[in-house]
Amino acid sequence: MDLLYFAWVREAVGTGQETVEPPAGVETIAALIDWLATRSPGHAEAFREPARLRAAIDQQFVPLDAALGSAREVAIFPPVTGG
Amino acid sequence: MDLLYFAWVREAVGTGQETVEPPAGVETIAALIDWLATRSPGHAEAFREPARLRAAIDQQFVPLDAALGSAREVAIFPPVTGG
Amino acid sequence: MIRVSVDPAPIELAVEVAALEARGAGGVATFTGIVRGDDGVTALELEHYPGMTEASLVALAEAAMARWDLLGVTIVHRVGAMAVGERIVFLGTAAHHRREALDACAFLIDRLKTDAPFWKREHRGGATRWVEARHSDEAAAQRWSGIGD
Amino acid sequence: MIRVSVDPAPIELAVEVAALEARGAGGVATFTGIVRGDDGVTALELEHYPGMTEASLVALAEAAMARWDLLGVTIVHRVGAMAVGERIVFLGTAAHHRREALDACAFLIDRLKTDAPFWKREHRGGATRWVEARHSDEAAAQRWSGIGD
Repeated sequence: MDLLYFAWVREAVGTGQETVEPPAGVETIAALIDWLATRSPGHAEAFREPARLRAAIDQQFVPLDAALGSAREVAIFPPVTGG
Repeated sequence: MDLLYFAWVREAVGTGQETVEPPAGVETIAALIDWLATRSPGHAEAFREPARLRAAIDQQFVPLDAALGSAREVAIFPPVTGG
Repeated sequence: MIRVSVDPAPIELAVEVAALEARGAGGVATFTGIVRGDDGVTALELEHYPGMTEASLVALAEAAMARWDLLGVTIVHRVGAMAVGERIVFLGTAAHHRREALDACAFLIDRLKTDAPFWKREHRGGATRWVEARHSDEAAAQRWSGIGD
Repeated sequence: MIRVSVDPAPIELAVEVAALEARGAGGVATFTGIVRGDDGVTALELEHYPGMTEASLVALAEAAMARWDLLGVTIVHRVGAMAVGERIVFLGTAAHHRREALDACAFLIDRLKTDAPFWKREHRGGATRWVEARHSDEAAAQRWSGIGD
């Protein structure tokens, strides 16, 4: 699964992109976030407060309780601030 | 009293400006319109249907039943169509 | 800052927008009215009431400044003869908040339609016709009636 | 006609407006967002999600075309580094009726704020700070929810 990070999530993790294979049982964005938080101190910093995070699956915004299903690309980022 | 006419009112009267001295008893815009209609065939054409006319006294829009008072400049014209 | 202009020269949109953008606002909203060529119209003429026109546009701009938190209001109305595709009117507002800029811009065009002494005459080849006022314009202007107006 | 652009180059407002005016509409409404220098901000950076950004702006433009009778929708968003006073975003709509153009323009900016993956970082001298999303933006976007949307 390809992961993309943006804004301060990207900065905290230390990269904008990584490929991971989450273990069985990680079936939602929320579970993915909890699992990612365990991968490094930077990940822990980025994923400590899921309420501050938003996500997209295959370039569509989804709520954090969305099932990963057969997602190819998952993006995690702060609430958007364009315009 | 200076009168100004615009758009098709001006064209029907044949001038955009004239100075008149209405007789005693002509105390409102509506009465002025009725009196003006008697002044020439062009005036009659212009002032035949008061419902199609709007007016301003000293450059402020007023309803047709407004008193002329001490008006210096009275304008009569169709409903505005700018913008 | 209020800028009002009634001018037979073509409207210089880029210049007007640049002046609004220079007000230091976060947002600029504009509305531009353009001479439509459909319906057989070949040209348009705008007559107005010199003196009252400018005063009514300044009053309109001041009403917008009083009602919304604006850094700038621009109203430019062309008069005289103009061709299809040319700009008739430009309204622009500058504000820190987008809602203020957009609402004020809508207010300006709705009110200008009923409150400023302009009259349009359409040319269709050799024929001319004074444009009739529309009841929908009265209704649109009424939308903005109320306290503080 | 829909035009969407996400570009690090400065936004050419006159070019964008001219393209909308050329659609033959009676009115063109625009909203331009500008980098504000108050509050100590010296520069702004815009990060985005390539691919998803363009798709979300096209979807937004299509939603506006479906909801209002429009002849053209333009959405241009700048990305990368920009200075105070420069344009961040330009939204423009062309329509026969002013209400359609103005409402659609307000819709575009409200929805863009919540529906397009951009992130702003402010520079204040040497310090940088990611801008926090505002609840008022969510509320503004909700205003447009409903049937046919």
